Amino acid sequence: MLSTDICVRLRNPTLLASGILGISYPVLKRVYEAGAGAVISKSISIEAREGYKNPIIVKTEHGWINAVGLANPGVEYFAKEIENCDIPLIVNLVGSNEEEFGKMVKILDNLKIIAYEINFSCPHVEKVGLEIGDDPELVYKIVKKIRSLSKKPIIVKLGLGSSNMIEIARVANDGGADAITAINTIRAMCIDIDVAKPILSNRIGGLSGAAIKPIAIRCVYELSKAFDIPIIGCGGIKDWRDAIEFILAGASAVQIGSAVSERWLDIFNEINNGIMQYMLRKGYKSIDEMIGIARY
Amino acid sequence: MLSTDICVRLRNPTLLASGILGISYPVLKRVYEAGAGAVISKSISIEAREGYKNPIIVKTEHGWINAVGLANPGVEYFAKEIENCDIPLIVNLVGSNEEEFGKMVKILDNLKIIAYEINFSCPHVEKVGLEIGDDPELVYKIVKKIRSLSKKPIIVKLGLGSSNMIEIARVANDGGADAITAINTIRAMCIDIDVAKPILSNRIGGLSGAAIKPIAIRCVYELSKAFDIPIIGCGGIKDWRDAIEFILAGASAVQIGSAVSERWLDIFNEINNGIMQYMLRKGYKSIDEMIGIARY
Amino acid sequence: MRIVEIEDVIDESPTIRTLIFNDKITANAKAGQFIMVWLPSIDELPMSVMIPYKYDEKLYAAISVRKRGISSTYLYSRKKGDKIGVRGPYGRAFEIKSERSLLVGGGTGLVPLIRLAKQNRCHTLIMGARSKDEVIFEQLARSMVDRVIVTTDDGSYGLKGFATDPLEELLKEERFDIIYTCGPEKMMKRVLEIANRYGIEAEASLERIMKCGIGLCSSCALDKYILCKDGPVMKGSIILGLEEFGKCYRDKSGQLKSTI
Amino acid sequence: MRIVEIEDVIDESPTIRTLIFNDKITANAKAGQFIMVWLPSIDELPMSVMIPYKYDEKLYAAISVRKRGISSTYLYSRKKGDKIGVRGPYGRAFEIKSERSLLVGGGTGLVPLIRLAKQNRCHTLIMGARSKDEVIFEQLARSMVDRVIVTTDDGSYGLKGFATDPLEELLKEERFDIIYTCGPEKMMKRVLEIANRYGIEAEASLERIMKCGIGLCSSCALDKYILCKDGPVMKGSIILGLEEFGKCYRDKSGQLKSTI
Ligand SMILES: Cc1cc2nc3c(=O)[nH]c(=O)nc-3n(C[C@H](O)[C@H](O)[C@H](O)COP(=O)(O)OP(=O)(O)OC[C@H]3O[C@@H](n4cnc5c(N)ncnc54)[C@H](O)[C@@H]3O)c2cc1C
Ligand SMILES: Cc1cc2nc3c(=O)[nH]c(=O)nc-3n(C[C@H](O)[C@H](O)[C@H](O)COP(=O)(O)OP(=O)(O)OC[C@H]3O[C@@H](n4cnc5c(N)ncnc54)[C@H](O)[C@@H]3O)c2cc1C
Ligand SMILES: Cc1cc2nc3c(=O)[nH]c(=O)nc-3n(C[C@H](O)[C@H](O)[C@H](O)COP(=O)(O)O)c2cc1C
Ligand SMILES: Cc1cc2nc3c(=O)[nH]c(=O)nc-3n(C[C@H](O)[C@H](O)[C@H](O)COP(=O)(O)O)c2cc1C
Ligand code: FES
Ligand code: FES
Repeated sequence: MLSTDICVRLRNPTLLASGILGISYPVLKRVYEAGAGAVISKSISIEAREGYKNPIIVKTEHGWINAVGLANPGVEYFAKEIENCDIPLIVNLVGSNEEEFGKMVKILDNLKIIAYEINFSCPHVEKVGLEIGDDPELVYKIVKKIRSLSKKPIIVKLGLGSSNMIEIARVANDGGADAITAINTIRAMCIDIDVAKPILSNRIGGLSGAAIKPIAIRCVYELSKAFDIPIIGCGGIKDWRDAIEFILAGASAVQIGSAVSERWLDIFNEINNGIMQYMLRKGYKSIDEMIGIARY
Repeated sequence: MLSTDICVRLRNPTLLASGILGISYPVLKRVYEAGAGAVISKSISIEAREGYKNPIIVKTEHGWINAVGLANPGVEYFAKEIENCDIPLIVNLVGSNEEEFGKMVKILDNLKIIAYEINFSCPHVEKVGLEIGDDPELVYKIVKKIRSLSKKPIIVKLGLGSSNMIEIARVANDGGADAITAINTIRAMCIDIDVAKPILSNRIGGLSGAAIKPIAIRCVYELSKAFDIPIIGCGGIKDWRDAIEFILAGASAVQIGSAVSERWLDIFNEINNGIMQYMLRKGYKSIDEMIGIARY
Repeated sequence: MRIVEIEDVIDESPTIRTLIFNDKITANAKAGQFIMVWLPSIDELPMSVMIPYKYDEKLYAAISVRKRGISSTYLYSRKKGDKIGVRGPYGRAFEIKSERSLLVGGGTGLVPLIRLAKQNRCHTLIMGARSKDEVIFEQLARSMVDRVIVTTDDGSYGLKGFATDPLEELLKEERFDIIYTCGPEKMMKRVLEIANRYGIEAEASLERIMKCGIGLCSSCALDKYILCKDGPVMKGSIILGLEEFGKCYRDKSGQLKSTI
Repeated sequence: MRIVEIEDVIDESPTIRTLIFNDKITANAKAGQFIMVWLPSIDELPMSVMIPYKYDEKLYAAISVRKRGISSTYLYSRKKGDKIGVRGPYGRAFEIKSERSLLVGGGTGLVPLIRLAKQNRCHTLIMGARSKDEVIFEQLARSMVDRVIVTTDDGSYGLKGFATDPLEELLKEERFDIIYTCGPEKMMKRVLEIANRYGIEAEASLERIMKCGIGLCSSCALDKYILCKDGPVMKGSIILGLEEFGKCYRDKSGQLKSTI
């Protein structure tokens, strides 16, 4: 009843968002066992990255702002970390150009991972993420390169950059992307007025949590109107109501990020149960029937 | 102690944001008398606009989403509305091209208004606002045109569009803009999951309120680092703490929008008092001393 | 936005119906406050809060709608089981005084007065209608108010004439401490002028176009007042000093248009 | 983030200082929980919550920091009147049991044990230090715990040897229901193994790199556990089954590095 399709069939529509508990395989496996439909790794880069100095996150009134700085063990190490992967794992990749992505895919493609998610939208690290995602030509080249090297589904993860999201989605789609995740965090900042300093060591970070949900809903709505490929909604989901809102807006599945911090790993089962109750109440038999119906 | 400069000296740094109570002169005057440092009109267009059908606003968990549709009586009518203006009033203008702006400025320029604010950032009306604000060439032409017709300060109001805010600010500055307001609402949507429909008649609207504050703080910070002209902060301010955060980020003044709905007209005095207490506690003698100090 | 189901529909007249729904928050509304009623995909309209007849007043509320244009007719046609959205209650209510009060209302303007009479003992209610057909809430009113006087323009029921006719007569003979009124603006104007003439405190619940309902859009501006915040109920003494009252209103673009 | 002012500084040893501040929320921390301490423009570090000595325990809390690298040395050097930021308390605390308990700690690992002893009657505390200089909290401990045993590696004070030496001796002779430990990972490992051997329940408060402190970044991952959420206090029976405990930790990039 809860199963859904994002170019690969999932047992339910709730995914662990990238960057949340996504570095250690035993932890990823535990999250899957706790109820997630699939799990996504932290963004992996060609070399290991320590990330920014602390503080890397600050809770604001209605969300969180983080600048982890893409800390990750690098692709070679991570390939070993997940070599015995036996869960539906999507590996999220970040890089600066098509060569880097090509190298990473070559290292990973023989592993039992179910898809790639390409982070075109990290808002707080230079020369990767959004800076790439704002360049249509580069997005096209990168997706095309990965497509040429792998048969696995490619999901592109978009955010609010200095470009038109629909246009970037279009070139990604042209390059061979199979699905779109929207959205990543939004560039933001928090200053403590008592000490008159930005809190994050990187000063600027990305806003996640309830604050960004209405923006993410709008993006999913616009993308799902414009494209026929699956859209994966992400941004501010903390309960089944939020998840349903994304599905009605046009999402085939949803990702849960910062809210994991508050509800912990039960959140996946809680949301899935809530969705199921809603479907029973409304008479829906499959997630499919609900996707995008707020459009009509 | 509270006076500040945004190319024109104001008695205090709290302005009424555009679109809030900004159509009737008696109401604008009342807001000024209630304590605002200056008031800004609703966006005025060349022709009268009825705006969208209801619902035009919806309260979400952490903000509001509105799609008023730029309802306004048109420039000729509004010029009569404010003909006896004797308060510091800034007229906000919206239009599609430099001719429209030129016509409006000619009609308004003899009135006793203290500045123009150009809305390059309304996120939910086609062919005006953001669609213009995303086009650097057009922004340049419009500001240049107004500059050629008027000696009054020109404030450009920017938002999160599909372009680089710093670049748009730069061309506006090149064209002759004297100050920048950041930010307008952010394109967003709210779907009611019970009836499975978007709530706003226009489906998509602009998110305001506390949700967008961290994003607005970041924009003010980036703009004030990049430019020497006054930045006016706007987005999610509901108390003196928020106002101070904007000032520390680099704002010379702030605008209060949706929060007026909750604290009503007392909000201006409340925020001004709070700022004054803070200054006394911290030993600041003028707003000037505080502007942008979180940058260092 | 709260989605509620219509649980009962009551025909009040050939053009007015009362829709009853379960909503604790609206049930708490004070007399004179209004809610914004969302008709998904159609419109959103301000409506005064009505009492829920036999339903539990702590849990239920109602609206009484007259079919006029497209949206009100759509709302009027909602049936038991249909869903509408509500937000609010908003605005300033009647100030309740435990004194000898006189209520004067017409049409759906009676709605807040009925709620007032329910929440507070009221002495006399004068209700005006065009004709017998359009007399509403009479039974209800009689069960709550000490004295009810009905007028019809055409004399087809009750006294012939306007609601303001018996008002003058009563004031000549009896002492009242406060007058509450709601109905067509012209009627309210006359009521307030009469009250003023007799030196009696008065409050009226006014109407203007309401878009946001929460003091942001200024579509409900009336002179320097914002009706959804400073009203809809305002003091007669203030209202009579307004330039726009009884003369003009702001249209959807914000231009002042004559009400005549 | 809550900004607090340091109101008192206490030298515990040549390298360890206790900083006391007023913060109701931290004052409510359970023994074993930690806070994230923000040093504006410098860093943010996890710190166990200490008791505030003579200050009101309902309003005050403290941290005891050893100067090591740049950030901890910066924190160590804060003076009365300086401001730091705190968030939390976070994590799983010691489970308080009203049984005969044995505490074994070393260095700043004594911090959560001191808080535990304050909140709950504890029978015996064994505290280990390298030398006499580094013995901390002794007076404090003696005022709260029935019996305090001090060991130093070099024998310059108390018993010569490691804290685990008297532990074995005691367990041979006396009955304890639970052992709580915090300190260097090697020490904790030995304590847990001994507890296990004697069939006694045990809990240990562990350390890993903590960036977010709230279960998001996974920098504190230890096998399948996330220490800021599932810990820092974990059950001995679980800890002893972990592959990484006592052997390796994740560095800032997430790579497993040997602790030896
Ligand atoms: C405080 C208040 C309380 C009210 N209480 C009641 C009540 O209890 N019962 C009742 O029947 N009516 C009430 N009204 C009037 C009601 O809101 C509508 O104005 C009326 O029903 C006419 O609606 P319509 O769609 O048929 O209008 P039309 O005459 O067809 O007008 C055209 C369009 O204008 C818009 N419109 C018209 N009036 C308003 C308005 N006041 N605010 C916003 N948009 C409007 C609608 O979009 C409408 O579709 C109240 C109005 C106010 C301001
Ligand atoms: C739950 C918990 C409780 C703790 N309680 C105490 C206590 O009560 N007293 C005490 O003195 N110490 C405590 N620590 C250790 C403390 O957080 C630091 O690790 C220690 O002070 C070393 O800091 P440094 O900056 O001198 O490190 P260095 O050895 O100089 O390390 C280099 C950098 O790595 C980072 N770093 C080092 N350790 C950590 C860490 N654990 N988490 C995040 N970043 C780190 C810092 O940015 C540091 O600047 C605790 C640690 C944890 C996890
Ligand atoms: C601490 C943290 C780290 C994140 N790291 C990544 C990352 O490495 N790659 C990525 O694509 N997104 C990353 N994100 C973004 C999330 O995957 C998600 O898009 C965003 O947080 C919005 O969802 P939420 O509101 O549910 O948190 C991170 C978010 C947080 C809070
Ligand atoms: C109901 C409403 C109407 C608005 N109308 C306008 C407008 O006409 N022109 C404009 O430039 N901004 C308009 N705005 C945006 C505000 O001026 C302000 O930039 C935004 O709401 C963010 O500030 P806030 O969070 O304090 O509300 C409007 C906002 C609201 C809520
Ligand atoms: S209806 Fe918008 S201000 Fe009153
Ligand atoms: S410190 Fe980030 S998950 Fe524990």
